Amino acid sequence: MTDWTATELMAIVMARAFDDGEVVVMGAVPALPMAACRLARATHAPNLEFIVGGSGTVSPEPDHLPASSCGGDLAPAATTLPLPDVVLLEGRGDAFDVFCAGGLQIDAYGNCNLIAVGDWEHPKLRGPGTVGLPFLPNTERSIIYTQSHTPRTFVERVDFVSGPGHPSGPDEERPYRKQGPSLVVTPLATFDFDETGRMRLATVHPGTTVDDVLQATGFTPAPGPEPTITPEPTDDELVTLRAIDAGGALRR
Amino acid sequence: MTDWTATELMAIVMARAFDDGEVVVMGAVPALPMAACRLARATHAPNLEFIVGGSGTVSPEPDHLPASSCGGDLAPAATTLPLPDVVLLEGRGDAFDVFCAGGLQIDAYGNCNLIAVGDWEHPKLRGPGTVGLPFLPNTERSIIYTQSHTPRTFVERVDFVSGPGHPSGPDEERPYRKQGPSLVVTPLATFDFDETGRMRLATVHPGTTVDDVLQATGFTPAPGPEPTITPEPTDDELVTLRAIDAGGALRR
Amino acid sequence: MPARFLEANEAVALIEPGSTLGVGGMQLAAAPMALVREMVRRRIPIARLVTSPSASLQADLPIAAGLVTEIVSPYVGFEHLGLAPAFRRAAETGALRILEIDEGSLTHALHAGAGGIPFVPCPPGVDLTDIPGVDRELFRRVVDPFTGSEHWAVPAIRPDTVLLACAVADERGNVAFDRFPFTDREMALAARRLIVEVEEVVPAGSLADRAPGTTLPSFLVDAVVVAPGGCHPTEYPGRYGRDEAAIVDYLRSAKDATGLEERVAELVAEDEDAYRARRGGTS
Amino acid sequence: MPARFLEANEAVALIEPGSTLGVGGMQLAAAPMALVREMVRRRIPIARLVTSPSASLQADLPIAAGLVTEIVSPYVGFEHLGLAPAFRRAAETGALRILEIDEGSLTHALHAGAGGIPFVPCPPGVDLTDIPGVDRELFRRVVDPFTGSEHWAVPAIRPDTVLLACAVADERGNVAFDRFPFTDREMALAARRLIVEVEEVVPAGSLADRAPGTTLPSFLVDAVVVAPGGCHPTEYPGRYGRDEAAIVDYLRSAKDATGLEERVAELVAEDEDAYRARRGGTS
Repeated sequence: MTDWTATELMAIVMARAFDDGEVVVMGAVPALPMAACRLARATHAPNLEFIVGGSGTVSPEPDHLPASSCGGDLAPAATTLPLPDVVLLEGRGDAFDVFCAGGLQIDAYGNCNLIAVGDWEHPKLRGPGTVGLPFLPNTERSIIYTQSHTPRTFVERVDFVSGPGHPSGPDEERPYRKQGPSLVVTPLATFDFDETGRMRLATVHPGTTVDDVLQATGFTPAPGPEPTITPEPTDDELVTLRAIDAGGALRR
Repeated sequence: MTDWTATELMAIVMARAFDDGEVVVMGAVPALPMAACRLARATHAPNLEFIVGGSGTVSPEPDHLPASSCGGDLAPAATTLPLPDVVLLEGRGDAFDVFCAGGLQIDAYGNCNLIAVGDWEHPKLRGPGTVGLPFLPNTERSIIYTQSHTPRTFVERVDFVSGPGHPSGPDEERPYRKQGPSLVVTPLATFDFDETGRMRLATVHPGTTVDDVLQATGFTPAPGPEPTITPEPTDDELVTLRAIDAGGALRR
Repeated sequence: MPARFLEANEAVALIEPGSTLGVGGMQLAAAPMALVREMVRRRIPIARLVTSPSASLQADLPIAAGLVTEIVSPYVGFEHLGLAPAFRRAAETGALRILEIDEGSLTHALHAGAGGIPFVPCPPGVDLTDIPGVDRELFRRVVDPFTGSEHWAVPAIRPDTVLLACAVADERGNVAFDRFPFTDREMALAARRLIVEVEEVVPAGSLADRAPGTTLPSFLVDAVVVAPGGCHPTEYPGRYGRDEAAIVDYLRSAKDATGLEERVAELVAEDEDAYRARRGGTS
Repeated sequence: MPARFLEANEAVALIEPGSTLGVGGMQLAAAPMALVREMVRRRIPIARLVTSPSASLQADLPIAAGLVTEIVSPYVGFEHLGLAPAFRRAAETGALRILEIDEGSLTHALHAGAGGIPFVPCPPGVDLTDIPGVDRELFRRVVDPFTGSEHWAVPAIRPDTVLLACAVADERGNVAFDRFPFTDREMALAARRLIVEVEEVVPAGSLADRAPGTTLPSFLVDAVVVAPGGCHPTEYPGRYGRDEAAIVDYLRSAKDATGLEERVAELVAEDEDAYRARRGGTS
């Protein structure tokens, strides 16, 4: 099969990045990370668990991919944590393995910004707010994803850190930080991070060139190994994903 | 009817002291205060609500008076608060009107001690511990009750304050204190408190003399109006109480 | 005392003009819109609006109506449907003071408010963001007396009045949530005054089998307003879905400031019954 | 990972000797006695025992067995049945270090432990008692950075291992409480390692209809031990009552220290199956 969408490929790439037994948390607009988690469970990670935003549902398996993180269609779920308990565990810092996050701006060190573009007091663009992104450093690692790969989204330095990434210099001490951002997934490419915490181009999606990606990125990624082509979805991955996404949320 | 027990009279005296619409909290061994609350609801205070200890049950109406505050026989109840919520509301300080409490020692200023008789480091008698008694000052008022009216229980000054009573001197500042202890109920008598916060004899139960009470009390109560005789249970009170106490918990 | 059953206009009259208001509901679910609409109709000014960790129309509509001076919220938006137009415009023009806060700090601040706890030191995370640095009102430094280490702290939050949507009330005014309580119970426990809109009323005793943590006893509830479908256009999870067309319509009207003003004027001109008739029945 | 189903002896082997142990259950209900008995049989020393706001035999038995060095508990006793004999004797002889704490401070300390919150300033009340004055380990003064006022504070508590009794586990190791969760969920969320005894196992998916706040997902549960009637002689509310005769018998045996020693020796000499056979079936 070759008629997959960029969003489907993103879900598949994220799914591959999960390990069996991990616990994943996600926030608003959960269709994409939820698809990735369910695909991982259906393939190589049957013991992966995921928590869907404000609902607190644990590994829900509805017959479609819900658009909202708090809707009644997040059912059935094996169990549900009250939201305040999810908040506690996010602060505790050893309960969750992967945080799936994004931002209006994402910078070269994996910092995310959901609050304000421009000056905070007089923003050019006011974002919705940060919700739980300050807890990013408390999960073992984070996966950053966005459907907007543009120079406005991918910037050298976010205007406001609302979701902490890697320390961007030796003066930044982050004593309890864990792995931090480990993977960035966009409709064009994937990035990982070098030992200084700076993003570098890992793979470009089929049909996209390295130049396309660099043009869409507002900073110069760190040098690294020659980017490879993102492996295409296998038939098995696509068939399984589309059974999960019966409503076609990732195909629009 | 005149064949009531001292415990039944205590329940009836406590019931009379509740006002309609009040919210009452109680701790371990709830039969007596629970009987009082249910009697009040059945008579003059239909809108009184009460919370039974660790169960968090709100105004349960089982067919008997449970001996434990955490048992499955505390049902049915209109609603149940999780215990951590009860703890929060006790701290908040404006949710509950009356706290029913007691102690191994109770002193002339209504301080209660459930922790240790003698020196704390080398106690003569180690009590079970204070549970929620430190929250006493956060309810609008408290009713102290005990089935042990002896000089060992009623002391001039508790050896350890685990449930705060009235300030016992001008140097004690208690800025957020409310009414504090307002009534003490024993098998022999009832006490109230004078304007300095010291206990004074209010009524003696039928068949008991003032001297009996003073002999059983390890401190000299504050002077006050001549004690009266505690009004006997009315037939209506006794019949209603015994319908609540079908198991005869207060008659043993 | 048992909660009083009031009409929406009587209930929102309990909100003191210029006080702090908490509004429940999370993302596009369980927003107490019948109460919020009535508040907007009566043009009750709110000095400080406190929301759940993620609010949508229950924050944006009062802001659109010009009623909100300050907001304490970790998120105002419409998830997959887009940004919050009035919130965004008010923030960008400086018409709204935003007290920046994150989900964790807000939840802990409400928990502290519920428990008489004066303030809460923040768990790790927010200290690595720019959030605590922008305003000293909600974030200050505190030293842990046990370890000597320094942390950000947030003060307890106790809204003067809280508006919530619950599933049902029994006849005595005990109320129950359905599937997702979100942080609505924390907000309820922190409230000085609590007004709840419910989908329906059930006989006394009907809530006895509900699990602890899914109900609130009547003595915590000041007023109950019966408002079937009152969360419209947000959903009540398990009872009715959200009306995405109505939300999209609201967002479209916001392309310019006058569009939103017209929406607010339309709302003010009708009562809740008329609103319900106009939107058609989702319940 | 899904929780592992273990035998009681395998599960308690996860408790590190000399570590901090939390035990759930409140008053005479839901004490995880099957696990506690097994711990006593294996004579696992506990440096610090943390209980619910009110414990009974789950604290007194390990103390009777001489396994407990320190205890953090607002109450150890048997309600209407009397004082806790081993706790009382150990306190009076100085054999046990008691870290005095009240229900509120303990609940908040566990909540803080669950949330990565370093410490919690206490709500009003405990400051008017003698409790904070007797030990600097659990209570220290802190200044509110927002108001300047001074408060007592307690540190976060995170037991190394927590033992709880739940009603059921599903096949994946998700667990559910029944009617009263007490503070067991707070203790579970604060645990570094969680061992749960359950009355029965139900098929995967069976807990989907349970309300939020009445379950714990399997990823928080390290081991599940199936132990029907395992709370004996305490009750599991709604499933079986307490065995008051057995409790009274325990309390009577404690009239002298050797009586309790004999009880502990009796327990150590038999396994849980033999115990269950001896006591007869309450479940």
